[in-house]
Amino acid sequence: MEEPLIFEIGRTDTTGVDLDEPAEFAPELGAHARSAPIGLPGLAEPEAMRHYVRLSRNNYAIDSGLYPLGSCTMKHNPRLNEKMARLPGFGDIHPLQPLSTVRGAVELLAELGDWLMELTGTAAIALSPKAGAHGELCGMMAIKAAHTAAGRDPKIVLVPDSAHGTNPATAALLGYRVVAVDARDDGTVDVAAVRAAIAAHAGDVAAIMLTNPNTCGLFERDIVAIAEAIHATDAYFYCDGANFNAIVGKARPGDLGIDAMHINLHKTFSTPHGGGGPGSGPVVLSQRLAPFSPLPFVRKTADGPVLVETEAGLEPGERPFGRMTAFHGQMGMFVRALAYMLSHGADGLKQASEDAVLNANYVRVGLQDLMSLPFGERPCMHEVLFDDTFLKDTGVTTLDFAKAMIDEGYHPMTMYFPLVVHGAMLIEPTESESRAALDLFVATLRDLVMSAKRGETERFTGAPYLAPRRRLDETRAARAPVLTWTPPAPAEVSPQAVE
Amino acid sequence: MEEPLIFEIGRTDTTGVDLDEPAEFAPELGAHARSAPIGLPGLAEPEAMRHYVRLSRNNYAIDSGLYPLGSCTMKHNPRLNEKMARLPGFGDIHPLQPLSTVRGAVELLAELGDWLMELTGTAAIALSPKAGAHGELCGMMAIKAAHTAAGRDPKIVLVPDSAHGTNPATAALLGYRVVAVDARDDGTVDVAAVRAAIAAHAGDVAAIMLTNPNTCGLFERDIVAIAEAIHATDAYFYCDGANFNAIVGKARPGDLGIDAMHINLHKTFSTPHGGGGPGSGPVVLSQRLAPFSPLPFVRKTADGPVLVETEAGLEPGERPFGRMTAFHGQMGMFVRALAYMLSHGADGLKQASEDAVLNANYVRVGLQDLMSLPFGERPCMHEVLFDDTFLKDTGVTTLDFAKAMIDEGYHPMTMYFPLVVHGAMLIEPTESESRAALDLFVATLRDLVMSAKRGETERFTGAPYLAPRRRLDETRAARAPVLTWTPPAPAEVSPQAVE
Amino acid sequence: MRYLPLTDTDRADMLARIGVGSIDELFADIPEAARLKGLVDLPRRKGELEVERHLSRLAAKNVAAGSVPFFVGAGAYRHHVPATVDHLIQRSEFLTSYTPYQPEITQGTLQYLFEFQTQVARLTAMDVANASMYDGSTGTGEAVLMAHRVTRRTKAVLSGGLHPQYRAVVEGLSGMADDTVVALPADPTGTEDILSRIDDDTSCVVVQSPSFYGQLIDLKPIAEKAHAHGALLIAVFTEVVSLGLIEPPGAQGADIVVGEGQSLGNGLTFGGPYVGLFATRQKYVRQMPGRLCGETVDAEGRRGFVLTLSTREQHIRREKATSNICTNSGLCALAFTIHMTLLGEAGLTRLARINHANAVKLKKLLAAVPGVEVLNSAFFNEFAVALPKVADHVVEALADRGILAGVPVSRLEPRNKDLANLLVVASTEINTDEDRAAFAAALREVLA
Amino acid sequence: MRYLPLTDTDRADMLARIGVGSIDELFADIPEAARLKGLVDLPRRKGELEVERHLSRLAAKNVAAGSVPFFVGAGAYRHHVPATVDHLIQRSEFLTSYTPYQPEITQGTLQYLFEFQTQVARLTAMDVANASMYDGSTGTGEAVLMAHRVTRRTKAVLSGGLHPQYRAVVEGLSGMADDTVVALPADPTGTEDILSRIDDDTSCVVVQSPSFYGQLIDLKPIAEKAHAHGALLIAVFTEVVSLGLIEPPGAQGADIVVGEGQSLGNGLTFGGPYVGLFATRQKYVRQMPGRLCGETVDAEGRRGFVLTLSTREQHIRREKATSNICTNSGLCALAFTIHMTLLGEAGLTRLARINHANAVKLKKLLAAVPGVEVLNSAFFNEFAVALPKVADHVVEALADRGILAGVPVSRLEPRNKDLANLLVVASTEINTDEDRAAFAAALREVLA
Repeated sequence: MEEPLIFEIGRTDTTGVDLDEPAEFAPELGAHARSAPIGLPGLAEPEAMRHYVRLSRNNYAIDSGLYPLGSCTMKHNPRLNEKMARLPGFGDIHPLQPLSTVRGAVELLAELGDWLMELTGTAAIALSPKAGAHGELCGMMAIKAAHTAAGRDPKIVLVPDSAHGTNPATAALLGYRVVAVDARDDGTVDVAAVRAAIAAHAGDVAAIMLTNPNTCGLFERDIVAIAEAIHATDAYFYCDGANFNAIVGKARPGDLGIDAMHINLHKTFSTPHGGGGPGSGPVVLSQRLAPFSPLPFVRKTADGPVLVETEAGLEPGERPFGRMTAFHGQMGMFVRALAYMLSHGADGLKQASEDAVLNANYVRVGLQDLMSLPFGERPCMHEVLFDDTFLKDTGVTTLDFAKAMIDEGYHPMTMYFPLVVHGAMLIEPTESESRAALDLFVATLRDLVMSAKRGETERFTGAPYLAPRRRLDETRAARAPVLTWTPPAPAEVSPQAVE
Repeated sequence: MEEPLIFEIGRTDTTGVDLDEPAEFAPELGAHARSAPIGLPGLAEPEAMRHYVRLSRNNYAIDSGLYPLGSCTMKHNPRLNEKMARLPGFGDIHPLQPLSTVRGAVELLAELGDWLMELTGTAAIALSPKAGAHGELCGMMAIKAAHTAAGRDPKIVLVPDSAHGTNPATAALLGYRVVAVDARDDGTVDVAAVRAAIAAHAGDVAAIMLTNPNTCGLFERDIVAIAEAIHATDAYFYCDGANFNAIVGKARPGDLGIDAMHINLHKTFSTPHGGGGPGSGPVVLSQRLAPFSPLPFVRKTADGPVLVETEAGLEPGERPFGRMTAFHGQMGMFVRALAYMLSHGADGLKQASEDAVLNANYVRVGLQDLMSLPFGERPCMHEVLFDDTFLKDTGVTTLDFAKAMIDEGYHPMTMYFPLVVHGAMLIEPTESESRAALDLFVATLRDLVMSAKRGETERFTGAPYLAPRRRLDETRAARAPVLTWTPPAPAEVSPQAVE
Repeated sequence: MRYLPLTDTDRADMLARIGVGSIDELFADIPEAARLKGLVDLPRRKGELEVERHLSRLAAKNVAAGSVPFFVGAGAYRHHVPATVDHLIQRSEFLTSYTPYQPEITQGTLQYLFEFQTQVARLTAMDVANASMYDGSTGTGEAVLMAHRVTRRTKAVLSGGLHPQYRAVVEGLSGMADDTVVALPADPTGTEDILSRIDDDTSCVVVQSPSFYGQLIDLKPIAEKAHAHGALLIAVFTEVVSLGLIEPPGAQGADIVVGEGQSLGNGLTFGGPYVGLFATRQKYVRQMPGRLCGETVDAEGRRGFVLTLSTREQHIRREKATSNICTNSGLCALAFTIHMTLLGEAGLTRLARINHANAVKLKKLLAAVPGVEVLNSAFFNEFAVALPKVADHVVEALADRGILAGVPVSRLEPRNKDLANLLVVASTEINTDEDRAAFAAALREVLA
Repeated sequence: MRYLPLTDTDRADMLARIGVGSIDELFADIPEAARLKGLVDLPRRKGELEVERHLSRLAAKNVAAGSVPFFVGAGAYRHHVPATVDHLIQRSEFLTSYTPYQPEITQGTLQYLFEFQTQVARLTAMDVANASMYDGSTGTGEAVLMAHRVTRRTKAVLSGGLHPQYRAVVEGLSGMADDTVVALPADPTGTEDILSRIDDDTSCVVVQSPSFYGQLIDLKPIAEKAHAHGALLIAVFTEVVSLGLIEPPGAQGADIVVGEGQSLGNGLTFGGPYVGLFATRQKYVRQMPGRLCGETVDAEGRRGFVLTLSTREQHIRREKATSNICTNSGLCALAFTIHMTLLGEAGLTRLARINHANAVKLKKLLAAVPGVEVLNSAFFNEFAVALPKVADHVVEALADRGILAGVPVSRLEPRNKDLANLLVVASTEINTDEDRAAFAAALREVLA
């Protein structure tokens, strides 16, 4: 059944909420009262329920199937965490009610921070960033503030081509010039290239932004040497923590020399993706960057943790660069992430990383004879990257292959990212999948590969056939964007048809 | 995707619950320790989540579509009610914790009872019955107790053929002999037939069990005369309240002369059907039957309502016939039903009945020219009954027609019930449907009728085509019942195949 | 009204289409005198916020079990239910679906019922189980009626260890049907002589283990004696978690097993809704009450499930049905099944061990309180203690100290003065050492 | 571990299949020295019950807004959210779905985003809206950057009525990018002379109405002056319910409208996650930040929705993107849209009238307290009062009396001593007459 838009079924005089008109209404709005209707349709509660339930049934979800989106980490979202976030003591407290009435909330911020700093081996944390990219911005702002404080004004940020798009975008937002550093044939960054770039821009390098494990699913094995080179030129090492989930409990980024790293709580610590957000991107900082951590932050005192909200509350040595957002960050996500960490514990978090890596390698060996590994048959971390060499001469593209997966009941893997290999397919099964689920997934992909090689092209080029929609015309959408609903033009009516 | 059974995917050593072995374990079980494994598979939490989410997606639900099951009343289930039932003060209290610690719960029982007695115009209520049929049993037990108390022992219960099967089954359970009373051509009970039956079994009639509005969707217009005839022979009038939802706020059964009536809270007051339960079937009682109301009951006192649980607590005139169940009834359903009643109020409940009747008649007039009304084109109550005359010579049965509705995105109506018309189709849209939803439903059914008349037989006889399953073989299921899963017999293996 | 999609315009248009002048014309069959002219004498509609306020005020007058040290059992048990369970049972497709009479579009419900039946059969070591009863007590009543059908006899013998309210349910039903019930006196220690009460008129013997008082009972000799006289053994339990640790009734010769399933997946909710478990031998399946889900195939040969053997049921057989039961406890059965699936055998047996270990700890603590005597030699997570004072008063005094200490037997057996000082206490996995220590200390204080 | 389906047997088998001897071989690229040998210094895993205990203990140390008379606003508002909203956003298919990059199997998300965009555009009377920002404050920062791109200028003028933390966000971002920010002094009464600060270098003027202090501001003259100088007007609001009653920014000439959408569908949750609303004129759409959902057709010509104009975004344009933003606030946007759909225009406008009426009632009560002065001439559901004492202390004293009374301006503007006695208070539909009377009485007491 097709489900219309609310604008096509709702009416502005229908409401699904029972409210009584105020007994007295003597407005004090000055001359500001609304002068025209809004045009917002309403639905009675049963209609609204059905509308959104039906919409939901057109969505794929981790709860209903394997979701192997590389670098996006679609893992199980425990409902315990949802329950905890909805405790009135967390869900129903105002960010600006007296601090004496939110002591438990501040304790939670402190406890979450302690876990994240211990897991990353770092000295400070900024909890407030609202998402991963916001965390990147926060980390790079701390770096810029540190340079400014030291009287420096370097202009260059080094970013490898395999980076997420947010990395260069963030650097650019702060006025930095982005310089690419090359990767080696094995998919990792070449420390020599880093040194060369530093030399080429002597004294003008502010930072390097590196994802580790990188977006090819590989651990940057020269990371310590890279950090040393960066530090030697008074620059900072920003690590994109999107893939931190591969190494939690196995290694600590702080021990590897990073100065700042955001943590996507939704990727590593299972807060739900929610169809595209909300995220949460706390940033851990090295000792060198700690003083610049933005407001608000939690200060540990003998009387317990204290929330520092303004510059008036600072103590010597605290030099926050400013504020990333109103209020204190994504509390709802903090509760969920802490519930996840408490549930796993030190042992469970390590096991989860190991299982994530084990599952990815299991998929790798299950497919590597039929699909093509751009960097050879070597172990990967939590995700395995294939390129489209294996589709050569089949008439099937990465996009086609991905869409055909939909008809087999799977969400496609990440496609065409990273940019450094041709027709990339980045598969991250996560630790949430059972061996049986992986076996079925591998068997299905093997079948698809054989089908492509047999020349059953239309199975791919026309896919998906079994989804709520066939392939959608994205070009048309972008050419003359229709971003809001407008009523259809009244049909031409002949005079006779008018009653 | 096909979803296997947990027995096919789970393992007895897998668990989705983290529990630590007790530090000390010195059992005091005597000789009663279990001696053999149980054979219960477990699933990790992500696997369990996916399994049950996938199963759910094979279900039709009121939240996803119109569910026109006559006499079953699939109306909107407000989530406010779910939220209220889960308040710890209701959801997390034990039935036997001290009464001093559950005063609010007892107040709720009293308040719910007051609403139901006021809406029905009755003098007493037994809240504890667990479902509608259990309520029938309760009401009939009260009637039997009243006869016994009066030194009578009548053996006959009058039941019209249009009754729900539970009515004769209940009477039989208590040792009564069921005697049918005929209906008139217009689908309602003939008061003359009642009088004749009473005369034929002079002094031996214990009660009549009548559904009103009846299962043909008609109000028993001679109900007062029937009640008078029954009362004149010292018998009682049991009313099956399954269809009370048609007349809430429009008429009170007590005013019509009934002595006992169960109320299906899930039908009339929107507690969710939950795939077949739990139900809740409080029974209202007339003044004559009030003394016999079973334990426990709520007694109003100057200090507030008191829960009377045992015979030791009785006061003069209270003569409960016994106890229907352990504890106090379906508290979880009581909270939901009261939330529903508070939300509607006297005005909303009346409006809901009117809308239910209006919607049913709107469907009736939308279809009566194409489908066949067994009792003519007269107004119905909350449900409209068609028979299969309109399918004559099409090769399509009521069952086929119902199954074809599935392919159009609808749950079928109630089929082959009541038994008094041929190939019955009983449609109850409920007040939860919008006019637009009814228009679409009527249009769809009209299209199906035309299709049947055009001879497109295979659209019906093979239906459903688009459901998770095609038509299921019920005969096979009943012939050699497979009621539990057993592991498949090991395949014969040749010696070579054994590693 | 937020739940009613029709607007006044709709209503007017629809009445016109129907061809009546007013809504009341559609209600014309109601006798004029009985038609309500205005509104019933009840409050007008309320918004969500007001309803929440009203009900929250009532809820706040109750002491939630989770807010205090809690040791109340006696037929309903507080266990920790994983958050996943409550999330899943609230899925629209489970919550707002009807009885699966149209199997093609209710395979979700049918498949979990099939899983439920298999889990219950395995837990109890019986051949078959039904798709659930209302609860344990009504299930026990149905079991006795079923035994009468099977044996064509009408006398039931009830152990003195049976939950008193279960006994009352059986007595009520049997009394009305003119059947005979022989109920033995209260038996806190499990030492009654039930064997001598079984004779050739006996249809069934009903024995609960763990008993209402917590005592574990050896069912084998009772089954043997019953079978020797052509009678059936109906084994009852109220704490299904016990089956993770103790010998199942099916392995002891029971013919029908009835239990309360609330402990798994379902909260306390003041006594309902709960879920009755009902299992029996293959040979009696056609005498079973309640819904049954069975395996079959569809027109394309794919496995599927349907409600089956409905010729036993009231909607087909009417007055000849095996029971008048119609509803089962579907959603509670789903909660049970999901919780059971999360636990698996490994989790259930561990949960049972924790429960037992906690009860043993509590027993030691309470037994050390002067004047307190523990009555049971073998128990699971619950036992009876004799106090030197009237138990009812002690429980109230402990409640005033913020401890919910158990059930005074006099609450259910007020007329038996011998039981006035007895208290039944339970300790599940929810209790901490601190909870138990607080209980023992407060009891010491109250008894001093 | 309950979340990990692999067993030790699986792990061993899988390692063998992979062809490595141990899991650590797969981590061999990590420099030996940095590899953790044992476990990090953190607690071991906990069962659900223990996690619940731990977190419930923390939660219990906070005073939930719903448990007391509550008048705190200043950028986040407590409204009643229908139970349906929270139920629906927890549907697995919404909660556990990713960004809809594969539109064929995420039409559910895409369609509600399209509904959301349309609702926001209509509420604000603008042409287009995006699929949401993190929140109002970061949205305001993005709006300023967008204005710079449109005007190719770099000076933003901020009204003194802008939420101080929004101002801080803009200042932080602009400061880092070497742009200019002219922030006017705090303006509780809405009487600042902002027109004179607009010149030909001005990229944008940022004005909040209702202001942080609750004052309604006439945006028309500001828009006219801004446009005359080639600058944009960015209109900000933190209370979206106000748009049910007051003239929308789009009707007053705003070029970009940014707002906090938390009030509809979303709880307080200590400040996040919230949902930023972002709307603009059609002509600026390609300079907008954030995700956009657009209508299109599929291969069979059926209407469908996709994320579109992604050439503005970082994953395509990288350092040339309009923003580094990647995530939106999808689930919060869904909550907003469902709540808005339940309200409809009839409900929203009534809700707005109730809010305003309640604030007017509160204003009268507080103004009658000796020494208290209400500063605003025109307001929606929030206003500023000058107290005869330091507001911070008064609020603490009221909190001790169980009343959460509003936000002392000094909490956000601690260095401006002129503001030390100012308090911002809000009254929404959740407040009863009793709540307000209790507030006024307690205030009278504290000030006496």
